[in-house]
Amino acid sequence: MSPRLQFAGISKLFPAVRALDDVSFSVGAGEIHGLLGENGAGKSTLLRILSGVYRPTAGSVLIDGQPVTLNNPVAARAAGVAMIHQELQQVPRLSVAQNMFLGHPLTRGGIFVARSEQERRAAAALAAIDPSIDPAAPLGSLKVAQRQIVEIARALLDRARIVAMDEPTSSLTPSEFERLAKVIAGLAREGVAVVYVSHKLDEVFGICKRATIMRDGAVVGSVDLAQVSEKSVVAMMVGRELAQEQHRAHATGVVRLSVRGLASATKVHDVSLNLNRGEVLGIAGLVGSGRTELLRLLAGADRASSGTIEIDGKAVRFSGPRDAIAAGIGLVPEERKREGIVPLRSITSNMALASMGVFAPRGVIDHRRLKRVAAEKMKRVNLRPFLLDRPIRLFSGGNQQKAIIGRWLAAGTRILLFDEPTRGIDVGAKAEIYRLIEELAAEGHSVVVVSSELPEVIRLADRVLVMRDGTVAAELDRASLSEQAIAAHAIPQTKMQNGQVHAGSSAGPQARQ
Amino acid sequence: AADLAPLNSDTEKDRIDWSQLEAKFGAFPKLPDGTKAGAVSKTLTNEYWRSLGEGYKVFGDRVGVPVVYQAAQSEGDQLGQLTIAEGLVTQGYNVLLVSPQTDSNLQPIMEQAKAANVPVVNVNDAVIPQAEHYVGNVQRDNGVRVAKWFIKNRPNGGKVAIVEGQAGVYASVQRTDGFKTTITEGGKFEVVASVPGNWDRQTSYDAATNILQQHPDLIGFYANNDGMALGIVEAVKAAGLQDKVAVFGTDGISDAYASIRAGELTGTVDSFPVLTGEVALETALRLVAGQKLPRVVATPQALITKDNADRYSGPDARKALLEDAAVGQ
Amino acid sequence: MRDAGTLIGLIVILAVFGALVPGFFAERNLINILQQSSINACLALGMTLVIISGGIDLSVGPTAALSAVISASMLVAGVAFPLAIAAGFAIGLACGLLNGVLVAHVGLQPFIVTLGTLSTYRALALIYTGGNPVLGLPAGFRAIFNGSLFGLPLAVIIVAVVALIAWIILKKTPFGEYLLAVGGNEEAAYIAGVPIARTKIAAYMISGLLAALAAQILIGRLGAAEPILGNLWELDAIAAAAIGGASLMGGKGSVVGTILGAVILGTMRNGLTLMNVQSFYQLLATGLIILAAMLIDRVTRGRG
Amino acid sequence: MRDAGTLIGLIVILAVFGALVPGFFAERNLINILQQSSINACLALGMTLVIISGGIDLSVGPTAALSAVISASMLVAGVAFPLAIAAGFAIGLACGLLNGVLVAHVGLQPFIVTLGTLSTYRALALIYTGGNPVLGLPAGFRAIFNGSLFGLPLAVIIVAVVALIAWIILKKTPFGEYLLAVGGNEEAAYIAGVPIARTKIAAYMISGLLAALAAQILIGRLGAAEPILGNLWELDAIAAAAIGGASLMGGKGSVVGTILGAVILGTMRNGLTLMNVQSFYQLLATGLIILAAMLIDRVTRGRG
Ligand SMILES: Nc1ncnc2c1ncn2[C@@H]1O[C@H](COP(=O)(O)OP(=O)(O)OP(=O)(O)O)[C@@H](O)[C@H]1O
Ligand SMILES: Nc1ncnc2c1ncn2[C@@H]1O[C@H](COP(=O)(O)OP(=O)(O)OP(=O)(O)O)[C@@H](O)[C@H]1O
Ligand SMILES: [Mg+2]
Ligand SMILES: [Mg+2]
Repeated sequence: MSPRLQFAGISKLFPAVRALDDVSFSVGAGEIHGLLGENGAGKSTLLRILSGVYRPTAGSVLIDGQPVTLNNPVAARAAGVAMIHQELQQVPRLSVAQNMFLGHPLTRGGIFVARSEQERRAAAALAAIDPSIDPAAPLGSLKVAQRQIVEIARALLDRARIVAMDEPTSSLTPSEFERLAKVIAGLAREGVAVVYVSHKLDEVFGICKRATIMRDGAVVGSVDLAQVSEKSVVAMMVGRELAQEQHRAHATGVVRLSVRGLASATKVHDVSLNLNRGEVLGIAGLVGSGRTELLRLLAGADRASSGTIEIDGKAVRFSGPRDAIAAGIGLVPEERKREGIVPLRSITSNMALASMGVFAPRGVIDHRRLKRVAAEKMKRVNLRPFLLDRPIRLFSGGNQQKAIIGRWLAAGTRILLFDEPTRGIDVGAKAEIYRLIEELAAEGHSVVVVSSELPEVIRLADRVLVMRDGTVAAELDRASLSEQAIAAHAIPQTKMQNGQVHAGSSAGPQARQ
Repeated sequence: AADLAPLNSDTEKDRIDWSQLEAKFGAFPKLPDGTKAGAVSKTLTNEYWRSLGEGYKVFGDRVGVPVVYQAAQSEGDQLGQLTIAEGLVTQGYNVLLVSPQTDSNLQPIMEQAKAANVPVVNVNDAVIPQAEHYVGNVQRDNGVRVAKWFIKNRPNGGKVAIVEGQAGVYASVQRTDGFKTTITEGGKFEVVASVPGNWDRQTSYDAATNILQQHPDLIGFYANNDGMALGIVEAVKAAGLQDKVAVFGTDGISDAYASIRAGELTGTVDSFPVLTGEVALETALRLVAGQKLPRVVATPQALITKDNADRYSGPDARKALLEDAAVGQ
Repeated sequence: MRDAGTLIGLIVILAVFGALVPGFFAERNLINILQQSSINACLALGMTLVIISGGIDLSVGPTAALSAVISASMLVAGVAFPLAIAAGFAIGLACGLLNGVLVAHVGLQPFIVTLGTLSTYRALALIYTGGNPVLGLPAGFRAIFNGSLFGLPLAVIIVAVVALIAWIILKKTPFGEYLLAVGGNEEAAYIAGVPIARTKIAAYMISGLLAALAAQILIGRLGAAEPILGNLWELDAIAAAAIGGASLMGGKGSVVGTILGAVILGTMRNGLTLMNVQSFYQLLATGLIILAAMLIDRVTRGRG
Repeated sequence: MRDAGTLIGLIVILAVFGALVPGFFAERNLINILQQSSINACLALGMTLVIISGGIDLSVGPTAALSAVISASMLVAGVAFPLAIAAGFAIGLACGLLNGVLVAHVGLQPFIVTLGTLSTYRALALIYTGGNPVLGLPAGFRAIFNGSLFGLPLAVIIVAVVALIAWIILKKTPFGEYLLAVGGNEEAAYIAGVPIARTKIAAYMISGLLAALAAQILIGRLGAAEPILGNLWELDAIAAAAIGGASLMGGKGSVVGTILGAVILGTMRNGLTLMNVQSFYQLLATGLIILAAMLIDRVTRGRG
């Protein structure tokens, strides 16, 4: 019997880039197949071909042995393919249910949208992962994690023969992933072929039997995950062994940033913290615990309603990010596409945006110097492909992130605030970013890392603050640092008592009961 | 209104010259108490229409009738003008004087006013076919008069050019046609260009520059209004051809007179808006008083050049025009 | 309610004129305001759909003119009313189709496409008529659009029905969702399988159709069709939609808001005229009231 | 080169007119074309910066008019040239400032803000002059803008210098980067410390300043300042910028492209006049050429 899904010699050329080069592998019915590779390896491009968004330059896709023409998303859907895209593909002003049925709404008499029926079915599909999401709410009112769940639920509605998932869990917590894993297993039992892309190797090892590994647009090999170690898979992905690095502390006793009683109008209450020179401060907490908001206050992006901030003993007030940048603070934001990049502009321009004063000392930009610095910083962050004049929108997420980090390196920032720095970023780049953060600390920078991945926090932080309901619930130093300790402080007591550790929807009022 | 033939103000037989009003219908009659008049014209951004309003006011003051004078916001604003006119009908004026943007945009007013038993006088320019009363000059005649000047003063003929107003506007079409037809009759003149100036000084300047460059032997321009003519004058000066090229405008605004006196603009066809306004209000009020007047009251116009500019401006203009009328010009 | 800001704006303006102008609230005058707003409202509804889809239609005036002169010359030539009206509508649809195809299939910017067709359609109307108005429309035809029902002018009722249909389209049909999706996030809409091109083209065609309807109402009222009819209509229609909360970035707009916007503009013209405000000051008031309406909307609606 | 498409469009149009109109390529005529394009080019440069920042400025014409009548009446009253010119520029800056503040600080939509100020500024110009043109500008003043240098009209040289400055601003200064960033992704620009409000306000102020400059050039040429000057300038300026590759969605635009766009429009008008094309057909040609220029650009530039 022919496999459910087969890629046969797929190549894809973009102007100046060969994104895919003769990719062939297949996925059987009922199989959950991992697809692994570094940023820019071509995973998304392959899945976008499968879902009809791109057309391959060469090669074909076969379903149940039959070649299929996937000229557009509608054709792909008709062929039984459902896809969860890496970038959220949603219309904020429409409701959750309208988004889920977008393009193929249920109708009454073929004329009117059957809203209540849509909402009923949407609720049923959402129930498996997060029943708290209201299908009638405008999608724009949801948090990123919830929006991602909507995206997943939408793919489940289709009763497809093939489900492609491109980083479906980049914003999800482990407990949400567990629910998703059950759903995926259910799909597999029904004979659906699932292609699963994730940079979280533990997830892939957890739910996939086999995985295909890509590098630079080509297949490196397919492996039986029961037979190989994570380490060897990583080696295949990056083409070399990654040394497992240990935490190294560079913290000094000199306080650089001191925050007292900081609060915002909405989510942050009475936060006090110190950050030392050379220190990496981790901030953990559940989704919605106010970490992003805290960073935005520190970066001057939102206005604090009360509290003080001192840098090197001097009180500062921020009326915008500009003031914070001038004081030496830079934010690497959580939503890269929305808050990070200027898509049409080059890597160089994106990098230089925060330090124009430096590159234009006499009002005119010194392009030679700018080029030199860009080349230097982008080498340091290991940009790939190394095309500094190419619009940033054409780069993979990981490389966009590197450019944003380069932005703050170029600006001479002393306090770096990372919000989920490795979301959607591969193991290789992850290791590079960890190394970068440590180097920065060693140079005397002070770093704050907000992350939902506890291993990441533990790997990087000299000290960890755990946030809960908008305030600091606990401070853990390295000696007392463990995933269990963090979780114990992060989860509201009521939930512990109910025994239902469910992070995804904990931002709402129930968390504050 | 169905029984009235559509009005052609230029050819209508049932007409009277303005100078004959008093002779034929007697001294100005007594009006009912509280008579008030409402007027709406095209736009106040053009001096012509402001002067018309001045005429209304002058005559209104003379006979003690308050006149409300409004105008649309621009020459293209057809519905805005209709709104204004409808407002005047509802406010209960005893007579309306309207200068419509186009031949039809104030049509509904005719019906509403008839229902409210208010006479309507169509004053100049566009002609409402159903209009029962029209006061104004003959648009076509503007162009004809300029053409006749050329025929008389440039007996050898030559190349001439026209700069038109907004495409499709009545006054523009008529004036252009009058000039073109008359000047080409004898076969001596050639209209080498007839291009849009859109009532705009700058557009006309550019058009004139291009035409002069292509036809350096051009002998004259005719522009559908004075603003455009003054733009052309500047282009002619910039090309250093002011002694060779005659430039004519239309309307007789004060700037045109100034330019004529300064020897720059060759001439304009003045249609005496202030006088027209006076005559129009007089006609309207005679109607209110119950007189039966001919359908068209013709107002004067004259070709103004440096030689006669003084005669037609200032306090004696009315006298001069009455003299002209007497000799039947 | 999302349109509260616009409603407050309207109420403020009504109150001001009511206080300043005696007889402003007379039934007759209120009907006048509705009638005078109806043509702009009709165009603004089509414009709202186009704006929601992320586009703009500057060519509504010339589309109306072309439709008007062609219908009118058929009527004058004795063609049956339904046929002549249908021809006018067909012209409107065709004009919209061309706009839509250039935007959706060729991928040109809506502003520029309709700026180009603005001149093109106007020129065609002028060439077709030689610049002359088409006069003498049959009384029977004029009666169709000139009548009244329950004391309301038929034009007002027709536009009210159009508004209701537009509201249903936007709120209740897949096409309405598609419009919001295409204007809100075109890439997401494409990936979800929304027929992008068809949706955009349909929006422009509806706009063209409503321009043609406005043209029929107007020539019924005027008894003549002119090739220069509809000058600057696009600005009023856009202003009405924007005052009503439509965002020119696409993805956002409201039928109720647009109707309120058109009535605000109509009320303002009516009130200023009744107050005999001189035209330069009327222009000033128009500008200031557009700004004020947007400010009120801004304050009541909050950011975004 | 990104502007190749626009250049090809220009070459095609030049070739067509060259073939049809004898003497089209005469030096004198080419200079005419440049001179006649210069005012639109001046405005279009400001418009380009505004469009890149994600906005639009519909008020350029009335801004120019207000600046023109105020400068002119000062000149006629005998004020020294530099002072009168400076006052005109100050008016342009002030008009731009108001637009910019309403857009950047109050957060209103640029289209609507400048639609409102379009009426407001025009009304102010009309009220200030009572609707009359200001005549009798001193010959000395006129000579400033009417002279020529190396055989080129001074107006052309001034605008060329302005274009060079605009090019430098866009390519070589932080402000240029800020404009592109604000128009390209405002949220990201904000986080990166770009002074959003100041950048937008500066763009509108430059647009107002260039409108004022255009006004000075024009009144120098015509010898009179009219309150109705600059009618529909905004459409020409937007057309030039768009033909030159600016995207009305913001974040994209080119100084060279805009200049080419303005010259395309100027060439067209010049060529059609020289061919003595009747006005209706000129209008038709204008519309078709705008569409054709966009199509050529589209084909040569490819998607996006
Ligand atoms: N539209 C495009 N135009 C040009 N190049 C593109 C385009 N889309 C992707 N690429 C390039 O193709 C390559 C593969 O990108 P792709 O997004 O498939 O990587 P990926 O494996 O999904 O990476 P990530 O893990 O970061 O999501 C990259 O070099 C990227 O820059
Ligand atoms: N001003 C805002 N406007 C819209 N959404 C916001 C705003 N601030 C925060 N959010 C959303 O609310 C979510 C919760 O933010 P918050 O800062 O409270 O939590 P967090 O701990 O950072 O959670 P997460 O893990 O999602 O980053 C964020 O993901 C963000 O998308
Ligand atoms: Mg990817
Ligand atoms: Mg967060």
